[in-house]
Amino acid sequence: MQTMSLYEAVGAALTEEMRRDPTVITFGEGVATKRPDLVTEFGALRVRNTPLSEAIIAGTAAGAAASGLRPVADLLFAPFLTYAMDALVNSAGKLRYMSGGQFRFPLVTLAMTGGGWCVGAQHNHNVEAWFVHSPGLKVVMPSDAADCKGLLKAAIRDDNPVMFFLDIGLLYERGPVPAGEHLVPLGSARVVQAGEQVSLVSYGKGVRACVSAAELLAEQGVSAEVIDLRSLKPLDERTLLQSVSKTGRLVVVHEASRLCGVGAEIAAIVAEHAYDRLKAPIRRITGPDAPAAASYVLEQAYMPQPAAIALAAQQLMAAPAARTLDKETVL
Amino acid sequence: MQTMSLYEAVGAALTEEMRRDPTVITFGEGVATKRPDLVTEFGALRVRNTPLSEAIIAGTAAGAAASGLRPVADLLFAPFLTYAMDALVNSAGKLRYMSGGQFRFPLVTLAMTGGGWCVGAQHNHNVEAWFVHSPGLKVVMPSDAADCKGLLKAAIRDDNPVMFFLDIGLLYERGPVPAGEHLVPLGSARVVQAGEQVSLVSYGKGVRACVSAAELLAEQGVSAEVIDLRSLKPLDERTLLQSVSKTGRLVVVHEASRLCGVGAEIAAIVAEHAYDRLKAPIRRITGPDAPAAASYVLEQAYMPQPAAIALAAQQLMAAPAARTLDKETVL
Amino acid sequence: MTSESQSTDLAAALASMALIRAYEQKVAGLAAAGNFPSVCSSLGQEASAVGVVSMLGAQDRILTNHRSAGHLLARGADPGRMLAEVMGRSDGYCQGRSGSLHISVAELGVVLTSTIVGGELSLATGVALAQTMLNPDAIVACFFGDGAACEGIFHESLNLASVWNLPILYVCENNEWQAYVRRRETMLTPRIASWAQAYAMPALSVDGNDVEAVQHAARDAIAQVRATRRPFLLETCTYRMRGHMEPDDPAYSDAAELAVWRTRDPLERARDRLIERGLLTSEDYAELQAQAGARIEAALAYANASPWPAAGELTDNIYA
Amino acid sequence: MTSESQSTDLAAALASMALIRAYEQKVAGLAAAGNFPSVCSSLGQEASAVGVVSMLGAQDRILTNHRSAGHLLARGADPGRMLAEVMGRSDGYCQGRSGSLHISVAELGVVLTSTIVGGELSLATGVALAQTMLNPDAIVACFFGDGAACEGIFHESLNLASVWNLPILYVCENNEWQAYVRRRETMLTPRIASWAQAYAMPALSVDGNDVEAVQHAARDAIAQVRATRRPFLLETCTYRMRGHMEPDDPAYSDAAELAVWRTRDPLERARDRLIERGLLTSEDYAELQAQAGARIEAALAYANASPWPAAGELTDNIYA
Ligand SMILES: Cc1ncc(C[n+]2csc(CCOP(=O)(O)OP(=O)(O)O)c2C)c(N)n1
Ligand SMILES: Cc1ncc(C[n+]2csc(CCOP(=O)(O)OP(=O)(O)O)c2C)c(N)n1
Ligand SMILES: [Mg+2]
Ligand SMILES: [Mg+2]
Repeated sequence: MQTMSLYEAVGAALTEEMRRDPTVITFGEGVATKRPDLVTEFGALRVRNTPLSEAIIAGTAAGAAASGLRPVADLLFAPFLTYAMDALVNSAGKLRYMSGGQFRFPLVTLAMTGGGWCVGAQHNHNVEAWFVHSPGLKVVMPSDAADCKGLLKAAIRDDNPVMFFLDIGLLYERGPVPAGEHLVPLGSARVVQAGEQVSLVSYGKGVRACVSAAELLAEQGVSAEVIDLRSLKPLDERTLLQSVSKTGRLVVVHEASRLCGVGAEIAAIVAEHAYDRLKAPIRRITGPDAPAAASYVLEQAYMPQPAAIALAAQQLMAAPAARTLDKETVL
Repeated sequence: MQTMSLYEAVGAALTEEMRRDPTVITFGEGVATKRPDLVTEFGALRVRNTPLSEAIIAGTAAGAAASGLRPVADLLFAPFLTYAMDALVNSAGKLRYMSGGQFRFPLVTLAMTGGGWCVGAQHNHNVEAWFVHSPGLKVVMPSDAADCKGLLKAAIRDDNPVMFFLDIGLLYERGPVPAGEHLVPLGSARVVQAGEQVSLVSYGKGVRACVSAAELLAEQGVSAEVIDLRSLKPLDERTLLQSVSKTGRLVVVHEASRLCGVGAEIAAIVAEHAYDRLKAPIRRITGPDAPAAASYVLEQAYMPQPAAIALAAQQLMAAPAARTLDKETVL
Repeated sequence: MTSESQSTDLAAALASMALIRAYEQKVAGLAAAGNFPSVCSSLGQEASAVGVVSMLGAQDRILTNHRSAGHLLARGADPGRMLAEVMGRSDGYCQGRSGSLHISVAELGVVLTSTIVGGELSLATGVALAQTMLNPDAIVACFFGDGAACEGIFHESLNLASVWNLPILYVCENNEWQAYVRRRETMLTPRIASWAQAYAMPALSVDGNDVEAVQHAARDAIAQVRATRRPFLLETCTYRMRGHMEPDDPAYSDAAELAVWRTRDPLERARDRLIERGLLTSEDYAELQAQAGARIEAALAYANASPWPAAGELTDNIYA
Repeated sequence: MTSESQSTDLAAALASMALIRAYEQKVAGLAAAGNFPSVCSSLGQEASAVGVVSMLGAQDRILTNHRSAGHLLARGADPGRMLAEVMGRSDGYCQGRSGSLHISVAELGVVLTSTIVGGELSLATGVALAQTMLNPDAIVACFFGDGAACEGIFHESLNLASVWNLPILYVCENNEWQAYVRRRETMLTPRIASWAQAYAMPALSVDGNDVEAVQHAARDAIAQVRATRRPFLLETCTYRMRGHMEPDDPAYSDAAELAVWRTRDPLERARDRLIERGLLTSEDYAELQAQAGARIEAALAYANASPWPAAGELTDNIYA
């Protein structure tokens, strides 16, 4: 299998989908400059640089998507989405519904997110939960190159607007990627590693932290299951609930701020639908409710660390298991 | 006590605070036209109409706040905030932190939200959770005129950016309002009605639905406690956890979409910190993950209804209480 | 042929304007009577809508906004389905989901109507880009207000359209009001057409209450857009004769200015000109009005008979 | 006196430019060597920064962006605290929270620096509004790039500033690049100054590599803003001599164009003019460069010695 970075996986997915379907186009600030291969193969009309105007980039993508094209718009860093919210939320997310189904919006928005480059909170801000909260959108965030390619290809083929977040810290990490028709359906989580006693659920680079935490836990004799959500909307509730039903313990992990984040949603789903399988409180290990600092030291401290995840899991192992034991005795 | 609508309560709070503090100013699209009394008393420099330019309205408010003024910017309907996100999220929410504390942003952003006017999803979209998720902001949403005045006065005096949401369905509802120095501190929930068996937690017009649901439940012999969060950030976790610790059952109610909404956060907090007091799953009764339709029938169906809340509570009463009973027996 | 210019038949334009007028008068009456949704009326702005829309080809696309009834009716929309939409009924063009503020009629090429001021400007570039790739005969007409011109998206949209050579006829309906704010409180230049210079875009201001003038300007502008595949900004100078939203709220309106603009009524001007030319009699005009009125009455009956959507359909059509 | 114009001493300007040059060269070297944060270099644009900033009064406010080192040093910022900030250390102006992209120094009136392109344009109006109410002697200088001029907020900011009579000197540093995109790919007019007409705002383009020309233009513009309490758009025409971000990536740069602009180096032009006027010798210049270099070396030593923030401070200064 070929090895490539997530950045290259994006290029591979774009190339394959643009070959397959002449309505796929891509544009953004510097897209043509940074992906000259695409310009060479597909021409300057399908691969474009844009002015520095995020709002019209997103609006153009939405308008084009509703008119028969499949645009992939690169909006660079997630905080720049603040300029593009109307087109994404009010147009792409709502106008299908509001028109009684007259339009569809097969568009993909790329944005980089998260820590790793010491560039501070106006480049590093994880806002995926905003879009999970907004109707009509899909939200995806891969944790490795293979998923990146497979999810992006699926996103481009999807008839709905997909927010595709790239974790900055992973962007140049290389990994094996299947060639050709490798599709990862939106809405399917991946059990990265099976385990029995606690479920560690995350996405993006949080997955790696969970895998490291699982190693720490294994050393301590605790069997952890690691789940990579991959798609935050639609969310694979089934895989989530199956895991927690088995383990009875849940630690949700993400770099985004805690309040109203994806971890809150995961916790709420479990507290509603797997309540009677829980053996301990639900724990969230997330970024703090703070802007991200540029300073390396603080940026590191901001991100969920394996040790903290493992500690949280250990605390759950020690939690009032009494309750569940009783129940198990009775039921 | 005087009786007034929430709309009038906003005017009363503005008048009192502008009298008290000459740095308080207010502007927005039509603010001067719609509040001629303020123009008469405070002059055209402190009460301004603006061009139709939400981004610069919010940016101007943020810049002025950091420079010694206390602006109250009216952005009309919540979906229009999509144009103003950079100034609110990237500037007002972050630049204090990112500058090492060099600036503060005493600014209030007003926005109407929710159903009631049959104007559809580009006017009716509850996005308060976006701002709860974003660092550095406060988020407030009153459920009656008295709180509206008291919270707005507190928000204007607060040295931080406050998103102040007005529930459209309540805007012209009248209620008693204390005259003069009536302040409701941000971050304090209100126990609207005490109860023993289930906690109904909400804000905005969801509070009224909860009160009605509590009446239905009382008829069925169930004692419900109703909590009005009032301030979504900071959130009064103490009042929340006290209530759930007492009742052991929680139904969270809001009109905003379910996924990553405030209800998810409430559920997650309780699942973490009051897990061992829970006697049943946590239920959310929320707006669907859909844009709001204009049609009266669909708009009504969108909003949480008392009957649905009461039914959810009843289901919790019937839920696997076994588990908790066991625990109570043992502990 | 798609790229031929449409005829500028004044009598047909007057009939179209009369239908819009009858529609808006009926809606205003219903709203004043209460228990009717809020509506942004285009009453008094009929010449701008008819003048531009009548010059477009069937293959062209139209984007409009909250004040859309004129554009829709001029394009041939059924007033019954429009009223049903306003009233939130199943037979509305958007199955009652839109209500009055964002009526799209894809089958007529009226697409992606948004009530977010500037929404049409944000989407028009993409619609036009798709036409250049998939439907190269078509151009896009994008209607927006003087208020929308103050939004940042105006700047971004016109700039991109110019840089990318997009075939868009931007139509700024300058009606001197932006909801509760006067246009002159919001900008220092009298004409928005002058703003097109920054984008090296041709532009023209036209008397927006003279339907013939609008037709001629639109015909030429459309021909230019078709020929050059480049954008054009046409400003139709008109006046908002009613409050921002029905029911009318005259509290903040300018009676003197209204009186002046009443003398410029687009229907009366077209009528008088046709009478002068011996092409119409007063009786003909009365008949035309009566026909328009009758059509709107029938439309209202249709809308009233249309069923409400079922609550069970609440989450239909979110995803494709 | 605050409203008096500042002196246009060319020798002082050259010294200021030499300090900026030394700073940017040092940073470029550190970044090229690796293990140093990314930095947007203002190397080659020194005349724009010094020319404008040297004409402002102490009471005036400055807003800048990601490419701010020139503005900060021209204003008298300590290169040690700047480097400490770039390196994420506690003694940085923002305690290491900002890093290189958004350095504010409130004590020098450099406020609300944002790296969101257009952020400065969004905030400048509010800063200016506050000055008119609280500090009426002061004006605001707002630096932004040709790229920022493409953002919608440019349009909204300039329009509001004009309608509200805000005392803002908008300074568009047109360096022909917008990250990885050429300016001419993004607009059809060669000069952004021409865009001010839409806002009835006076404007001027000036050779941005001639520090005297910039000083004279800025002095006059500032005087006009002070006198009229109205905004002015000054465009400084210059060139980005390095990649978008250090370490430099010359892959997409235009070697021919770079060569032309190298002949317009602002320091060399000021040096040659001073030598011509008999006010400087080559030795003086070498000495000046040496002093600047020494200051930057000392600054780097200071920054290197500055402690990292403690992880426990992670959530300080979120709320006031
Ligand atoms: C972004 C946004 N801001 C504010 C509004 C509220 N609003 C609806 S129409 C309108 C006035 C629009 O003025 P203009 O563009 O001139 O169009 P007109 O109504 O005069 O036809 C306003 C302020 C909105 N719908 N969207
Ligand atoms: C809203 C936004 N979009 C994109 C970026 C990424 N970015 C940073 S600087 C820059 C180029 C800015 O160009 P210009 O305004 O001309 O300033 P210059 O860098 O040339 O000084 C870009 C695209 C950003 N920081 N913010
Ligand atoms: Mg108008
Ligand atoms: Mg530039």
